[in-house]
Amino acid sequence: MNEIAETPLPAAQEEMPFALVQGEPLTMVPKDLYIPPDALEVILEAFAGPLDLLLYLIKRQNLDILDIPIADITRQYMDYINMMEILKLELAAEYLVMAAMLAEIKSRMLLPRPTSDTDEDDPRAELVRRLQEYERFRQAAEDIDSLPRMERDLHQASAEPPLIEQEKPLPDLKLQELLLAFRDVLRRAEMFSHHHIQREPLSVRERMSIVLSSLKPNVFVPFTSFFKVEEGRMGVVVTFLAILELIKEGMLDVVQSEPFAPIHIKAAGSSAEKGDDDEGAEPEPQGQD
Amino acid sequence: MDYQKVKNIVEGALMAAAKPLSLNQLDDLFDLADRAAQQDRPSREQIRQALQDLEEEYQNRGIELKQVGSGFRVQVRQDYEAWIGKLWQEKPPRYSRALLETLAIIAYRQPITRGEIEEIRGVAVSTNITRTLQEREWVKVVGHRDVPGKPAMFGTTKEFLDYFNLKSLDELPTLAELKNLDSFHPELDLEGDGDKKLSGEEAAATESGEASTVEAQSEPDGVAETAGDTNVVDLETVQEVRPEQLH
Amino acid sequence: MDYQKVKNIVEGALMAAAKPLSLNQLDDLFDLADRAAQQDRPSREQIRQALQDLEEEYQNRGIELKQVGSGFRVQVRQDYEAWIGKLWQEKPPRYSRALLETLAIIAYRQPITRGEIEEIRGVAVSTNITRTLQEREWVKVVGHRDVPGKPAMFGTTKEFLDYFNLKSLDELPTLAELKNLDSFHPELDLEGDGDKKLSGEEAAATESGEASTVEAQSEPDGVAETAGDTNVVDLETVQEVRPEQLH
Repeated sequence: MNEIAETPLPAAQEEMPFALVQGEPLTMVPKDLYIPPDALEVILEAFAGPLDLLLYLIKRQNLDILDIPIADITRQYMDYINMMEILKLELAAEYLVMAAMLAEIKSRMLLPRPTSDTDEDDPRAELVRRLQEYERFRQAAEDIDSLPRMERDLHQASAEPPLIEQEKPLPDLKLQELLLAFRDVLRRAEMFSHHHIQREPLSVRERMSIVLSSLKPNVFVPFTSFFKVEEGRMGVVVTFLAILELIKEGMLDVVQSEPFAPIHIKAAGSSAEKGDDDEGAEPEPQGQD
Repeated sequence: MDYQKVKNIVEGALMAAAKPLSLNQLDDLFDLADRAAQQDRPSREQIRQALQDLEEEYQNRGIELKQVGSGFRVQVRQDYEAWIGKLWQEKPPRYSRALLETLAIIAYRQPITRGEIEEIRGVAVSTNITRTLQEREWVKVVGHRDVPGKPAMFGTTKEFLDYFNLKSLDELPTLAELKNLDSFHPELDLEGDGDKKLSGEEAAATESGEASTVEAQSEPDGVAETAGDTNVVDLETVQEVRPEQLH
Repeated sequence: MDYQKVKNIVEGALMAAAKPLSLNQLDDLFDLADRAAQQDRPSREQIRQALQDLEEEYQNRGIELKQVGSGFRVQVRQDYEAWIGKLWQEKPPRYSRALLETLAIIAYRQPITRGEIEEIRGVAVSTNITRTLQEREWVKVVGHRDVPGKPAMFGTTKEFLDYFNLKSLDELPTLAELKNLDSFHPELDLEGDGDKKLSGEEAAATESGEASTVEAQSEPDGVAETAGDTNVVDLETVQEVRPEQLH
């Protein structure tokens, strides 16, 4: 008997609602349905379903799950169900379905069976299968519950992080993405057919931007200052083409006070006091798509 | 880079992150924009070595390095929970049997639909349970079964492994194997295939095993019922099975 | 109580708490209900000693024990900020399709006004886009067209060339080459298809705000590979923060 007393309860036991009734008068009454109503309520509510209740009945009497005395178990099961109804506990429909199943098995057990008995012929086979299947997961649930777990048994170790210099990263952009985007624009705009665009050397366009941005409002800059010897002949040509293009597009004013006098350039219309801002005068684009 | 420095950075990162870090995440820490730093980058092998060395250094300490589902984590040893637990007023959450059973079925049988879980449990699975499991990020919808209604299939997450201190699903406790009625009626088995030849002894073993349990069970109902739960069926004939599948 | 155990509990508590613990708080951990444990209680002196020893043990480690206002805490050494900080580094956002197109049009057709860009794209160009491009210093206003309203003309900058590792715009493919981009860079085929899906109305749909992320386009190696991606950092957005715990 000593050994029995020392039989440790499964670790997870105290997690289970059953623990609530342990040591209560209930446990002192073996194999009998006399149970104080409030304790019974606790028990009944603790069942996780009809399979759980059945397993309870079977284990309580230490019966083998493979050889359930169906008549007995069915009677006990029905007693519990009736009790639950009397106590007006919410009774899941599954309990009644199981009651019907038990009744059916019981009646089939009364029929004579062929001697070459196999699993399939045993009316209890399906029930036994389901009980075992459920039981192994009921056990697995207890096993999982007793695993060392965070918060309850283990705690994350942490240390205060250092002061972090956080940089807000800027998006990366690959040249291909840019080119593919442009190709799609061109396809959309059907610009590939415009040959004049194709022929235009980009360096001229680039130089146009450089020339323009080096100009200040209302200040005439000597024409020659745009040409740098170190850029060589190509550089001079590119700059010259850029300036011609700018003049053609009306973006530059060219002034020469007399023939052969130095040529000066200023941004067209820059007499208007205009900031470097693109906001303001320009109308906001209407309707985004 | 000096190995000691690598180890210190790995340790610092694990502690600063306050969550598990994968080897990739640790490796990424050394991707600095600085070109010089980049050339001085430790190898993956060195990082692995640092983890191993830290694990050893923590051997006799209050903390331990543990590999769980989503990576490596430094955690306080369970041995000291009695004291450490006092840091918090509230008790850690407890979970109902219904929730744990549902979680167990998902863990061992994933991917699985609610209907399939209900079939095993023999009772409806409340939406509360699946919602709680998903909110805790232990379970997620991993797909939909291709049957009418396209029910969601559930599976467990890395966070589930993290929470239960597991590296992979393989580390789950083994699931009891099913017995069939044959093993209870060995004398009726006329076909002596390999498996069944043993059944005679097996049955005997079962009987003696259960005899001892019977004794233990002569305890008042409540105690005996719960204490004996696992033993009765499993005692001798149960074999260990690895959870099927996984990941 | 074994001194090593005291030290381990103190260490475990400091690491589990995730906040500074005072000497009193540490001392309280040893107030166990169990009478035997109570008699075995370490002295305050032992706890103090444990703190001191831990501080020494951490000497060459990634962490350090510091006494701050409200008690003792373990913190990651500032020396490793450069690496640890990467744990909190945000993923850079992606530019919208609309922004890419605008930038490309400016590069190829500069100097160009917003109205002219809109004419080519067929949809409006938000000021957000031009502002973002100017803030990134890839685009600047190079002048104003002498027409009513004096609209700004945009051009690309030296920084634009630097970012894409170009010596001059001439290194960009010609329109003819662009047309055959697929055959020009066969490895781009997949992207090309993905991109086409986005053109037309969908490109317009992504119009609103360049902050929104475009679909992830993982680029294979190619021309842009050489671009000095990660170096560009806006110094003005750098701020010192104590990182929150990562979730």
